[in-house]
Amino acid sequence: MTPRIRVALLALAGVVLLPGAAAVITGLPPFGATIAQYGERINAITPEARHVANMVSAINFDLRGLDTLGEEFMLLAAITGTVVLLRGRRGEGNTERALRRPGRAVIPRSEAVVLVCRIAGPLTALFGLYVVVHATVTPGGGFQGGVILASGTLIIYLGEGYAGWRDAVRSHWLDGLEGGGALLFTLCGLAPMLTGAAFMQNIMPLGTFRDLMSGGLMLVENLGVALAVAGGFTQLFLEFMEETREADELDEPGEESA
Amino acid sequence: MSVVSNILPYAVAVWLFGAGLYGIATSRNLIHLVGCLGVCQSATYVLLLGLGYRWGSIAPIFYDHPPGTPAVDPVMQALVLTDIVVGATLTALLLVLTIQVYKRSGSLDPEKLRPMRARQGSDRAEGSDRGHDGKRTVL
Amino acid sequence: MSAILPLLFLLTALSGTAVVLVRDPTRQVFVIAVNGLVLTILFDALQAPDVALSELAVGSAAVPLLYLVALMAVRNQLPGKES
Amino acid sequence: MTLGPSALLPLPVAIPLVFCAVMLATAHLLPGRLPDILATLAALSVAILSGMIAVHAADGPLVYWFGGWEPRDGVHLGIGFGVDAASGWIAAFIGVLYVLTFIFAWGFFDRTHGHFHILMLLFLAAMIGFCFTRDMFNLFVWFEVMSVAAFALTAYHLEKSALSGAINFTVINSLAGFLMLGGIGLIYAQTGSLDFEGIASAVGRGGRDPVVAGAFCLVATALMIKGAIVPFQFWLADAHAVAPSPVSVIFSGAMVSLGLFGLAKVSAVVFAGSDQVQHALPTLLEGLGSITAILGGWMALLQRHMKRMLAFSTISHAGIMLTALGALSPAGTGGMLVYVVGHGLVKGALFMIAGILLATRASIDEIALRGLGRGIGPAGFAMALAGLLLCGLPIGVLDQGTRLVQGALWHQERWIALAAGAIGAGLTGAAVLRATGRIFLGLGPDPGDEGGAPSEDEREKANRPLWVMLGPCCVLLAFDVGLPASLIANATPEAASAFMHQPSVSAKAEGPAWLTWISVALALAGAGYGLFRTRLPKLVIRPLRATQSVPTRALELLHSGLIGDYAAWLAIGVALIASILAVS
Repeated sequence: MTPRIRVALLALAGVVLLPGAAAVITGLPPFGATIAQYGERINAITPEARHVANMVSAINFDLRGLDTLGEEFMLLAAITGTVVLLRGRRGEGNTERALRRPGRAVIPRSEAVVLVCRIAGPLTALFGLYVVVHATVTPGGGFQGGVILASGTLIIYLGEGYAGWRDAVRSHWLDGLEGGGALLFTLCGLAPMLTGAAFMQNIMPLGTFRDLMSGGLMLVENLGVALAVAGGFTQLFLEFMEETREADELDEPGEESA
Repeated sequence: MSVVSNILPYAVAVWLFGAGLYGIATSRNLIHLVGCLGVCQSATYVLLLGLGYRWGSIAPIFYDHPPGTPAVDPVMQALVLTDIVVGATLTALLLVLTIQVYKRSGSLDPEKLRPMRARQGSDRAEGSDRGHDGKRTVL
Repeated sequence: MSAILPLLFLLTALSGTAVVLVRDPTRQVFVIAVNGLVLTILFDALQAPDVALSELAVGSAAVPLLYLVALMAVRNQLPGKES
Repeated sequence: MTLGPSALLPLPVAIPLVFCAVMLATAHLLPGRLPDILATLAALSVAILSGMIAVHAADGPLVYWFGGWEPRDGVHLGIGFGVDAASGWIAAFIGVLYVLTFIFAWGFFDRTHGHFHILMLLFLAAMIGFCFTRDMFNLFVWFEVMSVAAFALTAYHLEKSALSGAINFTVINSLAGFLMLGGIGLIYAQTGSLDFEGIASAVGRGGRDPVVAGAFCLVATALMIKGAIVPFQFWLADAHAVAPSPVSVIFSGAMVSLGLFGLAKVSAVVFAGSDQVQHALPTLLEGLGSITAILGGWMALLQRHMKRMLAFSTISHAGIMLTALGALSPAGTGGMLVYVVGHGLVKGALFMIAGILLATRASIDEIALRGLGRGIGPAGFAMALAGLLLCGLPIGVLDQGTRLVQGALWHQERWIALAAGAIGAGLTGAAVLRATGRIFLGLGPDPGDEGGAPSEDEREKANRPLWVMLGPCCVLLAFDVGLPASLIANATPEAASAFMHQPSVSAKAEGPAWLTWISVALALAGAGYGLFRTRLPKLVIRPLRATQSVPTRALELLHSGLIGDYAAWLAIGVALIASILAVS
């Protein structure tokens, strides 16, 4: 099929679908007019029932915690898949140390860059932690904070160079973080069952409304998500970065011993 | 104005999906194609959050406002959060596949990648899987 | 308020279209990052700060970074050299 | 609070997840065979638990509310699992399939620190969640987990064709996910609920509503993409043919039919109250299903790459399942559910045989393998049996499903669907039998040089003992042939009614016995023609050739392998479904 026929087919489908889409859009409630009963109900009862201020976190970790469990393992599947697909070529042996880039001079970093990175790194980590622990009161949570934490480790890369980064970040530890976080989350689901409650039922003390320590079991689940996401995304970055390395190494097979 | 703003978010969602699909159908570079897929996905974000919005409501976080203040739909936001994770995982996986495809075939053009089709030199046994040869011998 | 939201929606449509139309991946990466930012602003205006924060971290930082690294990996590679 | 058998419901999902997390956290510590053992144990426990759940669910559907969030004042607050007997048995079947696949794959993936097993277990957990859930968005979450695990597994071999197949698979199925999410957003905004029952009651009250129809269009498209229905079938052959054999077993045996299982559930439960949807369904499902059945069978016959041939046969059988759904009756749906199990058993066995050939003969090309299968006679016998079962040999679970489906269609006088199903089954059977004859008996013309040498690239882990691979395959076939027919016949009508949330009807009809024999005859004739064509007089061959060449050429052109084409067909498919919905 030539691209022209393809676009013609798409256009044809578009023309056929247009009246349908128009009917659906006009059948929907006008934008901003009303919200669904389910959401309204959650806004009404959750602050009292679970002592948390952030409804989105309450849904993610309590009311619809199973979705988040699935989401966490989706992330785990994607990262495991990435590792398998990228390492399959490199071989497992190469993953432990940084591959070098022979033939390219390492540009010495200026003192200023190193200094800035040494300040920015901990600050980013601090911000990530802040976002993680405030899950139940303000916007943010384990997922967002975890991604920020993982990005923070990249600042080590900027400041200390690739080898320094690889020294600080070990693949095994990341596996442990990722798997451990996911395990913690799953156990948060299973543990309440031992007491006769439902899967993921919030049986811990709920704390005070608007307090950092509010939400009971949600706090543990949030921690699990943060660990899994921070470990997972760092692993992702690491595997991707390694890919740019290997390319150079293969350009000059003579120095493969690196 | 009001008629436009009543349906605008939904129309934008439809537009984004269509644009992304057009990009996928005509893309000549796999990395570009992954970007287009991201556009298709952003259509779902816009649609869901548009459906969950209500004029004059606060964010569903009762920190500065007391519980009971009209707030927008938190469920839609939770759904979009999950959706964003889906998007990140898909992008990562597709980019990995793209990198590996490039290493294998030296090309990023989807038009040149035909799974199980063209003769692939040493990669495959003599005689292609493609129909014309296959038909003569198989059927 | 009521004027800002429609404008933001239009901007989203525009930046999304731009991602499709910029066909050179090296430039597309930046458009993708901008698109992520626009979405972040839109989400914030739609009273979804949680989603906006995720989109900021993922859509305009982590994902464009992955694109950049992928581009680097592809560019560093001599095509077809590895068997 | 929730004690009793309902308390079992979260376990088949949670147990594989715990195994995954532990295996990942300790990935580098795990010694050699431990991942194999752990994964098999996890799958076994899932199978047993699901079986127990299914037994308990026979008295009435089990419901479980996560987090203890039971509905209050008619509003469903949390996520629920709702399991009827049929869903439970399907989950148990999936568990058994995984156990046997893990045994088949014993030692297949040596140096991967258990990563393969982690992905497979996630895949398993997602499938069980997909079967059990009664929440629209949760369905989407498991749908996506399933997809993501599948994408990574497809490309496992990292060959060029594996990678491009995986890319096509990923892009098309991602689009499916987006469409599904869009549909869920629409239906949620319109009905204010995400729970199946909540949506169903709101839909029932609503009357004719374009939003509901639009939501159904999007969700149905997504599930049909998973189920590889024409015109969304293109990704399947690309992906199934290149995935590692143990993964292909799961893909064809469970994943594709689960898409249709989801469609059955959604259309029978969630959208039961929408007259517009219910009026459109028979035309839609019968039409698309019939085309799919015949197209898949025809394409299967044209392949010489065995896994690709099996992949197209899966498409054909997915079409037959869809026509069964089109009957919209408990009889048809019950037949379809039995068919899912039977087809999974037989097709899983066939993919295992393909894996055995890859491992011991280092090729998957039918022509190149001619006569090379003589050393592994038992595999040939199993393959012949599987081929016969596939086209309708009247024994076993698959045959029982076929009869139920045909009975339902016969009752409603859907001759097109009946004919398409018989022809599709016959064609796929012909393809398998022809390959059996050529590979294991050395029949057919000598290809000479054209066969070519087997390539090292395709070899799959040769150093495994034959019995480890052949054993699970034979167990699958034994399950298909040996499961007592009376058990299924007694349980099916009630299970199907409970599955569709309809009052149970006892009357069940079977199709005429000669119909399955037609398929068998067609398969034998097709296989014979493929193998002994050269011995037939020219007078017969020439007109036959002429009728083949044009449609064949056209079909080959359509299956171009280009992702852009697939995207265009996807749009056409959505438009088609939307127009059928619009006119009904």
